[in-house]
Amino acid sequence: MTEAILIMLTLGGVCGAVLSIASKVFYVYEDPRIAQIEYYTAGANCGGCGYAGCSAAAVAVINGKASPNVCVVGDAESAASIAEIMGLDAGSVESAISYNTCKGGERKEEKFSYIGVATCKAASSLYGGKNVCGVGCIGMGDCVKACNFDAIKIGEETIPVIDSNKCVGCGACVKACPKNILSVKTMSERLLEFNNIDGKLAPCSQTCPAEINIPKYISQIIKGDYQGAVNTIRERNPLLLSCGRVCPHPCETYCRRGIVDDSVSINQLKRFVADYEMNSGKRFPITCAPDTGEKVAVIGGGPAGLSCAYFLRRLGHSVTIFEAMPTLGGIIKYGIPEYRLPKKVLDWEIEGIVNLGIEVKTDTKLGRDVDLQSLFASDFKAVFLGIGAWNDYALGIDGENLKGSWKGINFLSSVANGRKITIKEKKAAVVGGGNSAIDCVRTLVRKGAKEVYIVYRRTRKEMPANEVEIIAAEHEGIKFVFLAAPTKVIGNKNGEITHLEYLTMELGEPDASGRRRPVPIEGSETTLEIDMLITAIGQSPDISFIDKDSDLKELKTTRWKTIDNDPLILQANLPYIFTAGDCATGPSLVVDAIGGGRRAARSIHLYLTQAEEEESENKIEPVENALYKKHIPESIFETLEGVVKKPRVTMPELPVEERIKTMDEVDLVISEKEALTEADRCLDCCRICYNKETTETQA
Amino acid sequence: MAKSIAYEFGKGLWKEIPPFRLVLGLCPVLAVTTSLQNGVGMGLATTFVLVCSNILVSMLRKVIPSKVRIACFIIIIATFVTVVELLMQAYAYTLYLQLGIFIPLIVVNCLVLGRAEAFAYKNPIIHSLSDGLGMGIGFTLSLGALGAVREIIGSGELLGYSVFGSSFKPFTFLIEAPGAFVCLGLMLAIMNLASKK
Amino acid sequence: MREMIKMVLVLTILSSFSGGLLAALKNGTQEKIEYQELQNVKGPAIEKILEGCENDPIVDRFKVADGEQERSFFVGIFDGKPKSIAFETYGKGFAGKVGVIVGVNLEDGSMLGAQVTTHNETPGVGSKAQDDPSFVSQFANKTVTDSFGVKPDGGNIDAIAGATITSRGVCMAVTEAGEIYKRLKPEIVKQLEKFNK
Amino acid sequence: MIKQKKLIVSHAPFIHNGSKISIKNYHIMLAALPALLAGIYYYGIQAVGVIGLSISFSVFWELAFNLIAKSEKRIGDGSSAVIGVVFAMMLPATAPWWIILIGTFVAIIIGREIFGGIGSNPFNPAVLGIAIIALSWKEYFDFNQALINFDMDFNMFYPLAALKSFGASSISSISVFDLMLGKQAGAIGAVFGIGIIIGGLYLIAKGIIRWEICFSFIAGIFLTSMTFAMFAPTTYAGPFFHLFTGYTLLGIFFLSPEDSSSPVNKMPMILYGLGCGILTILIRNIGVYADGILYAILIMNIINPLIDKIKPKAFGKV
Amino acid sequence: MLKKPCFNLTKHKLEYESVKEFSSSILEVPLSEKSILFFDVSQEVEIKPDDPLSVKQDDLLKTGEKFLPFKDKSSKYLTSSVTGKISSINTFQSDYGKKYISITVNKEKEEIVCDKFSKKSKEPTIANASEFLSCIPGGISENILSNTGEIKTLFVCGTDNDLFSVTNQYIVSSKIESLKKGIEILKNITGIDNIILVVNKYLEQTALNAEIKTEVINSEYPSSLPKLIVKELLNMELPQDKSFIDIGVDFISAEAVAAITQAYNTGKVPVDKIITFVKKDGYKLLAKARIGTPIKNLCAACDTAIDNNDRLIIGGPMTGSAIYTDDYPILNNTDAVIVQAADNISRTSDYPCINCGTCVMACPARLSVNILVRYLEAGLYEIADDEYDLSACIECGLCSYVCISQIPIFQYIKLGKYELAKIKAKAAEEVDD
Amino acid sequence: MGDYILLAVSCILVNNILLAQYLGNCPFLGTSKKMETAIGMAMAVIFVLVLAGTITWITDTYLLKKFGLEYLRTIAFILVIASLVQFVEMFLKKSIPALYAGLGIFLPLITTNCAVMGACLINIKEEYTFIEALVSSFSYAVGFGLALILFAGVRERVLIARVPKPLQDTSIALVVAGMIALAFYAFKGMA
Repeated sequence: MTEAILIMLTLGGVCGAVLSIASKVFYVYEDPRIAQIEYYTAGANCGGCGYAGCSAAAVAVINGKASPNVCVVGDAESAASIAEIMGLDAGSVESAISYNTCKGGERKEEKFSYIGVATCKAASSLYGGKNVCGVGCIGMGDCVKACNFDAIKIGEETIPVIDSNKCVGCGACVKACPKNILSVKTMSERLLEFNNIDGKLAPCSQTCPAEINIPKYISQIIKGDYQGAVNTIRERNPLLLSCGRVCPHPCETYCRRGIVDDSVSINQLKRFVADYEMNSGKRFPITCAPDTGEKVAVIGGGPAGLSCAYFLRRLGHSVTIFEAMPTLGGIIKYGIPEYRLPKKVLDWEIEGIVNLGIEVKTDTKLGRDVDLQSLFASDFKAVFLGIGAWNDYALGIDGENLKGSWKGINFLSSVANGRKITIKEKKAAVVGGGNSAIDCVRTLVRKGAKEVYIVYRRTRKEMPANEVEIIAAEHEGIKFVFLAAPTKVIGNKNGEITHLEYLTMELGEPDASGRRRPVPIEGSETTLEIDMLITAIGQSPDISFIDKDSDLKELKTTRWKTIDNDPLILQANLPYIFTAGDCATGPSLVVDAIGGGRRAARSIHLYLTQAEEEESENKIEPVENALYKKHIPESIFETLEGVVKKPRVTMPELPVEERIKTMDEVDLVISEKEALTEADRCLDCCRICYNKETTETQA
Repeated sequence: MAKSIAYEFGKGLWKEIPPFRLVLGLCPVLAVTTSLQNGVGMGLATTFVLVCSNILVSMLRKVIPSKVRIACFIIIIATFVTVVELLMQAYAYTLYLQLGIFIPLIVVNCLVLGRAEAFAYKNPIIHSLSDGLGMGIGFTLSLGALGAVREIIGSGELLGYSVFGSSFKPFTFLIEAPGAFVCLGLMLAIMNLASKK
Repeated sequence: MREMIKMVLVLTILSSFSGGLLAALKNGTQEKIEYQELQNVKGPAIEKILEGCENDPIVDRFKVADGEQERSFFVGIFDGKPKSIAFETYGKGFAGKVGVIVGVNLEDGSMLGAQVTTHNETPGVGSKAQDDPSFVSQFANKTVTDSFGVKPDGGNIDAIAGATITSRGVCMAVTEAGEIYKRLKPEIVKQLEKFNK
Repeated sequence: MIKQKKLIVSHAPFIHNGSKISIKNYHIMLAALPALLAGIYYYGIQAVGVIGLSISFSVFWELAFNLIAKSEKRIGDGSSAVIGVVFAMMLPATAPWWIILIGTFVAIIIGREIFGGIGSNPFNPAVLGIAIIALSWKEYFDFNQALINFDMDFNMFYPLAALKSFGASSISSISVFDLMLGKQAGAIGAVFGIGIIIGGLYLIAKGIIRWEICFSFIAGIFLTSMTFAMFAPTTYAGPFFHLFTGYTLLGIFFLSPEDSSSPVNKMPMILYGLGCGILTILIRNIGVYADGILYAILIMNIINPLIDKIKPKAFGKV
Repeated sequence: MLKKPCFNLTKHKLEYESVKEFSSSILEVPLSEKSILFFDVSQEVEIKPDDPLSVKQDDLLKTGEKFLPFKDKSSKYLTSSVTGKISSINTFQSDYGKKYISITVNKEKEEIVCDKFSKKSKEPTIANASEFLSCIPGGISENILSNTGEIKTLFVCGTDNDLFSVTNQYIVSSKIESLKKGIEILKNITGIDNIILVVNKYLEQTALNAEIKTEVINSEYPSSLPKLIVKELLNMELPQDKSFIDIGVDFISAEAVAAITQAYNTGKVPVDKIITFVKKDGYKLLAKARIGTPIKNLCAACDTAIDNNDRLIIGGPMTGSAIYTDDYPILNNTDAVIVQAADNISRTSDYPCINCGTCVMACPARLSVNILVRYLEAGLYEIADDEYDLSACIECGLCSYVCISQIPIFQYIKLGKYELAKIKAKAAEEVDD
Repeated sequence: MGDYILLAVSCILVNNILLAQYLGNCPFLGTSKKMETAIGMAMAVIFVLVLAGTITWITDTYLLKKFGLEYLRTIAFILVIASLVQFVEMFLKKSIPALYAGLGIFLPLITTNCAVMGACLINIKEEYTFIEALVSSFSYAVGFGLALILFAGVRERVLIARVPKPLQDTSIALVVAGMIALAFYAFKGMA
C-alpha cells in the first residue's frame, strides 16, 4: 500500500516536473488563439473545411484565410465563440445555406446534343454548355457530387434542389458549379448583393431600382408562403407597404407577360403580402447581424434614409437617424397625400424599422441642430445624407408670391401636417405635370375645391406623372389645361390671386429627352380665373447647411443643387459622406431612393470594415459587373410563344363619388384569391426561359 | 446553451453511436468481438471506465490546469481501468482471459479520452454522466451486435448454443482477423445506408 | 512558476491518490484473483487429468523451487492417498507459448495424461491441440521420462493435421515435464507427505 | 426564327479503334477453354456443374448488386463471367454448390463491386474469393481428400501437399510430363498445364494480357526454386515441378495479369511478376500453406500501387 | 486503317493520309451571301467581349481590307475576306474559355479589292508582311512577323497535323515552286537562315526534286504534331516549362508560305483557303473557299446535307472540335471539315477505367494515363499534374482512340488542363493580393 | 542473432501489430489517406515505440516488479508514455523544427495509440529480455509502418474509385484493411 502510493507519487511527480520544466525550456511561442480556437472546433478532424485537421483550420483562421464559421460540423455557437476569440466582424458568423438561382430546368432549350464527360464542368467548357441560355444550370449534378452532406439532389425539373436541413453552407457546391447558379451567402452578403450582368434575372428584377427578386416572391405567394415573400422583399426593400401603394412599378413595364396581354400586377402582389403582414396582427421577425459597434449617422428620415438605416442596422451597425421634421417619413410622409398612403400605414411600417434598434432624433436639422463636428465628436464614423429635395422650383413669373399661391411640396406637407388651409369652394390651378402636381389636384378635390385645373405646358402624353394617377384624376373631375405656359399671375389689390395668364404652346422638334419641345405661339395669351395657385414643377434639395458647416465646405454639388457623388458607390467627394435619394438624384421615385439607400449602405459597410486595413485608401470598390439601371439585352423579348391570354386582376378602388369627399385610401388591396390568380399569371421568368402555358394544361 | 440531459444520453445511442458514427476506439471493436459475450463484456468494461472518468473529469475540471489536462485524464482513466481489471480478474476471470491485453488498453481507447477531452472537460457532472452512459451503452450495443454477427456466422453459435444445427459449416473467415475488418466495414456501410433514410 | 508548481502538484496528488486506491483494491481482491486464475486457466485441464480424485486439486497445491523459478504442483488424492500430481510446462507453438499440464502417477511414473492450457494458436488448426482429445490422448499411459516427438520429426506422436508446429510444441512441453519430474521428484515426494492423511 | 438543327457535340477524337470490353472478356473465356475441357475430361459431369454454377452465380451477384445499388447494369460485358470462369478453374470438381455461391459472393461483391465495380478492385476478385473460402472450409480444398472418390488411371494425389509433408523425395517419381498432361490431383482448370499455356500464349498474342508479368513471374519461380533446390535438394523441389503443380500456371496467365490489380508500366510489371514468383516459392517452401500462389498474388496486389509509381519520365519533364 | 489487327503485339498504327490518293481536281466553293469573320479575344487579357468596338454595323469592308476591332486596346487586326457591309456583331463562346467576336458581313454585289497592300508592298519586307499578312490562310505566328531574331529554325510543315487532312500536302504537291519562292521570301525578310520543309514519305521525292532543304518524318500519327517534329528532327523533347520560341524553333504551314508568295506576286492579300472535306460516307475531297464562308455553304457545295444528330467537325478526327452550328465560318486554320452521319458516330461511355494499360502503351508522352484519368475523373487536377504529369500531355488523342472502355480521356485531359490553368491563375492572383 | 531475426520477422510480418493483433487501428485509418502522412506517421511510430519500449521495460523491471506492484503497470506505463511523447514533441518543436514538421505533428496522435502501449505490454507479457524487447519494439513499429504505407498505397487508389456512397471512406478502408490482413497470412509460419 505505502509502496504503491510512494511509487505513484514519485512517478507522477517526476513526470509532472519533467513536463513542466520541459515546457519552460522548450517553449516555442505559438499564437494562444490557436489552442483556443481548436478548443471550439468539433475536434473530429473531418476535413470538411478543406484544411488538414482542426488544428490546421485554427491556424488558417488566425491567418485570416478562413472565416470563423470554418468548421462545418460545429454549430453557430462554436462559430460565435471563435469569432469572439478573433474579435472579428461577427457579421460573417451567421449561418448560411446554399441557394439555387437558376430556374431553367426542364423548360430550358438546348442548342445541341452533348456526348462526353458527364460533368457540368466538362459540358460547360464546350461552347458554354448545351443550353441556349449561357448562364443557366447544366443539370449534370456536379454540385450533388461535391456535397459532402447529401444536401443537394437534382430535382424533377433537372435543377438542383437543396435540402436546407442538411445544408451546412460549406460552399463546396458553389465551387463545383461552373455556371455560378448556386450561392452560399450569409444574410449580410445577401443584403449587399447587387444585380449582376451575368445574373439569372427576370426582366422585372433587372428593372426594379431596388433589385427585388420579384419572381421569387411571386412563387412564394403561389406556395402560400407569405412570410417568405415578405422576407424576400425585405432583403431589398424595407418599405414594402409604402411601395406597394405608391410605387410606379417600372418592373411591370418589362414584364414579359405584357408582350402577350397585360403585365402581371407585380406591385399589387407586393402590396397584398405587405398588407397581409400588417393585418395579421404580428410583425414577421427581421434578423440583424451581431453588433459591430460602428456608428453611422443618417441625416434625413425619408425613404432613402430609412432604407440606408435599415440595411446598416441589419448589417450590425449602430445607426442614428437625424430628422428635421417632427416625425420620420420624409417625402412619403409629407409629400404623398393620405388618400394614397395613409399615415397609419406608413407609421406602422416605420415603427417596424425603428424597432430594429435604430436611434431616432427628430426635429434635428443638419446645420441647425447638429453639425459634422458634433457628429464626429459623438463617434460617428460615416454620415449618410438623405435629405431629399424640398425646395420647390419657382415659376419665375410675375405675381408668383401673391396670396393664395403655394408651392407644391409646401402645400402637400401643410395638408399633411394638418394646417388649416381654406380650400373649400376655391378655384385652384396647379402648374406642372408630375406626380406632385397630380397629388396636389387630387388633394384639392378632396378638400372641397370647386374647380381644379392642371396647367401643363405639353400634352397629356408627355406628362411624367403615373398613368393611373392621371386617369384617377380625370375620373375625379380635374380639368386639364395642356400646352399652356404660365406667364403671369394676376392679383387684386389685396394681393390675392384672381387670374393666371398663360401662353398656348405647340410641340416642336424632340429634345434631348426625346419629348417634343413645346414652342410658344406668339400672342396666344389666355387667362384663367382662379383664386389659388400651386406650382409643382419640381424640387431641388435644400443644401443651405453646407454654408453653415465649415467641415462641409469642400462638399461638391452639382448645378442642379444636388450633392455630387460617385453614381455607383454613392460616396461624395468627402470620403465619409454618402448620399442617395432625391438629394443626390433630384426628384425621383421612392423605389429609387430605397435602392440608393441600400447601395449607400453597402458602401458605408465597406468603408467601415475596410477602413482599418487601408487607412490611406478610402475609395470603395464598386460592385463588379453591376447591372445598374441596365438591361441584359438577350433577356428582352419582342415576341413570346406559348402563353395563353388571361386577364389581369383589376385593382379595387373606392368609387369616385365617395373618394373625392374624404382623404380615405383610394386603392384597396386585392383579395387573397385574386392575389393567387394574379400570381399564377407570372411566367416565373428567368433570364431567357419562362413557363410556357399550353392550352392542354389550361383545360 | 446546454442541451437536455436526455439528449446527451440519447445521442450516444444512435446519432453519434461509437464506433459507427464516431469512428473511435476501433482496436477492441475488432479484436474482442469474436463472440457476443466478449463484445458485451468489453463494452461494459469500457462503459464503466467511461462513466467514472467522465464524472471525475467533470468534477475536477475546474482544478485541472489545461496544460497537463491530458496527463490528468490519463491518470484518471488508467486508475479506473485498473479497477476494472482487478474486479474482472476477481469475479469474471474467463472473460478477463478472453479480453486479455485489451482490458489495460481501454486506457488508450480514443473514445474514452475523446469524451473526457471533448465533453466532460467542458460540461457539468450530470451531463457528463449521461454522455458517458449513452456513449458507453452505444459502444456496448455496437460491440454486441458485431460480436453476435461474427459469432453466429463465423462459428454457428450464439452464447455457446448452436444456431443452425450441426450440419452447418461455419464461415470461419469472420472469426479471423481479416474477417473482423471486413465485417465491421460492411456493418458501417449498412449503418450509413440506414441513417440516410 | 506558480502554475508549474500547481501542475506538478495536481499530477502528483492525483497519481498518488490513484496508487493508494488501487493498492487497497488489490489487497482486497488478491485472494480471490489467485484462486480464479488457477481455477480457470488450469482448472479444467487438471480436472481432466486427475479425473476421479477425491479432493480439489487447486486447493491442495504446493510450490517447489526449481532453480530460480517456483513451480506449482497440484495433488490428486485417489483412494485417500496423494498418488498423483499435475504440473504445467511450456513448449513453443506456432504463435507463442503453449502451456501443457501433465499429470504423473507417482507410483509408476506413468503419465495420467496431458492437457493444453494456454495457447495462441490458429483457431481450428493449432487449437485442436486443446479441443481435440484424440491428440493429447496419445500421451496417456506413456512413461513421463520418455522423450516425445511428432512423426515427421521421427518421433512417436501423430501430429495434428495441418498443425505440425503446435504438435511439436506440445511434445516439447511434455518432454520437458519429464525432465522436471526427474529433477524434482525427491522434493515432490517430500511435499506430498503433507497431504497424506 | 428558324429552328437550328440539333447537332451532336462531343470532344475529340471522333474516331475509335473499336475495341470493346466484352470482346476482350470473351477472348479470355476462350483462352480458358483448353484447360477447362481437360478438367471436364478428367472429372466429368461434376466439373461441368461447378463451372456452370460458378459463372451463373457470378453474373447473378453482379446483377443483384446493381439492382440494390441502383447502378448501371453491365453484366453484358462478361467481366463477371470471366471471374466466374477463373473462379471455377480454381475449384475442385467436388465443390458443393453453396461454397460456389459464397465464394462468388466474396469475389464479385466484396472483391469488386464495393470498390466501385470493374476496374476499381485493388485485389484480384477470384483470388480473394478462393482465399477466403479456402480459409473457411479447408477440407474442400484439401485436394487429396476432396477428390478421393475419383478413380483415375494414374496415381491420384495432390503433389504440393505431398511435398509439404514429406519433402522432395516423395515427389521424385512424378514426371514433369505427366504433370503437364494433368495427371495429378488438383482444381478443375489447374491441372492441364499445356492447356493453360496455350490459352495464356493466345492471350499474350492478342495483347490482352501483358507478357512482362507472365514471363517475370516464371523467372521469379525459376530463380527462387532453383536456389532452394540447390541448397537442399532433398527437401525442396525443382522449378519445373513448381511450375506445373498447384495454381502456378493459372496464376501466371490468368490471375496475376488481371487488369485492375496489376501494374501497367514496364518496370513495375517486371517487379510485380518477379515478386509473385519469389513469394510463391517462399510460401511453398517455408510458409504453412502448400500452395502459395493465392497469397503471393494478394501480397503483390497490395504492393502494386506502390510499385506502379515507378514510371518513365514524362515528355519534356526535366 | 482504323481496324485493329487480329494479333497485336505491337501498338496500334495510324498512318497519315496520302495526297496521292486524292483526285487532283479541287472544288471551288462559290462566294456566300453572308460571311463571318472571327476575331479571337480570349488571348488578350485586357479585352473583354463587351468592350466597344471600333467597327459598327453597316460599315463597309473591302476584300483584303484590314481593320482593327479594338483600335485603342490591341493592335491585332482582321482581314476582311469579302466585300460587304457588316450586318451584325456578336460574341461567340467557343470551347475552354475561348471567345470570339463574330462579325457578319453581307456580300455586296460588286467585289472591291482593297489596294492598300499593293500600294505599300512593291518589295517584300517584314514590315509590310506584319502589317497586312497575319491573317493569311494557314496562319502565321506573331513571332515570325515580329522578327526579334529569336527563331533559329523554322519548320515549314508540308505535313498535316491530323489524320484525314491533306491540305498542306496538297500545297506541297501542287505548288512546290510557289513554296520554294515563299521560303526564299521568308528567308529574306525574317533573316531566318534555317528554314526546313518537313514532309512525310509520300512527298519526299517531290520535295527533293524541287531542291528545297527538306526533312522527312515518320508517316505515322502523331509524328507531325509540332512537339514530335522537334523530337524527331532536333532530337530533343521540348521541356515542359518552355515554349518553342525558347528553344529557337517555330512553325509555319506550307499553305501560309505559298500564300505569302501569292500575296507578293499578285499584290492582293490571299483570302482563299484549301480545305479537306470528308463526307458522311468517308469520301474525301479538296475544296477551296473564302475564309469566313459558313460551313453550311461548304457542305452545300460538296453535296452534303446536314441532318439532326449529325456531327460536324472542324479539323481532323483526333484533335479537331465538333461544332454545334453550321453557321460557323471557315477560319484561316481550318484545314479539314468532317461530317459524320448520326448512325456512324463513335460514342463515349461512362465505364470506369479497367486499367488495361493500352493507353499507356499508346501514349507518345509516356504518361500513366490509367491513373491520371482517375484523378481527372475525381476532379483532383493538382494531384494529376504534380504526380501524374497532366501538363506533359501533347494532346494527340491516341489514348481515347484506343481506350477499350471508351472513356473520353482526351476530354478529361483538356478539361483538366483548362481547370488547372484557372486554379493556378487564381492562386497567382491570391499571391498578388 | 538468428533468434533476433526470427523475432523481428515474426513481429513485422507474422504477428503484425496492426493486422494480426488489432492494435493501433485509429491512427491506421486516420493517417492513411495520403502517402505522405502515412510515411510521417510510420516514422513517428518507429521513433516513439523504440523509446517507449525501452523505458517501459526499465520501469517494469526495476520499479514495478521489484516492489511487486505489477497491477500498477497500466497506469505507470501510460503515464510514462504520455509524458515521453509530450516531452519529445516539445523537444522537437524547439530544437529540430524541420523534423517536427515532418514527424512531430503526428506525435499527439501517438499518445493514444494503442499500438505503442500494446507493444510495451506484450514485451512484458512475453517476458522478453532487454535486447529482445528492443528488437520487438522496433519490429512492431516497422510492421506498423509497413502496413500503414501499403495500406495508404491501396487507399489512394480506392479514394479515386467509384465506391458506392454508403461504403465510402472508413467503411471501404476497413474492408481494404481486412484484405491486407488476409494477404499477410502469406507469412504464416515463416517465423
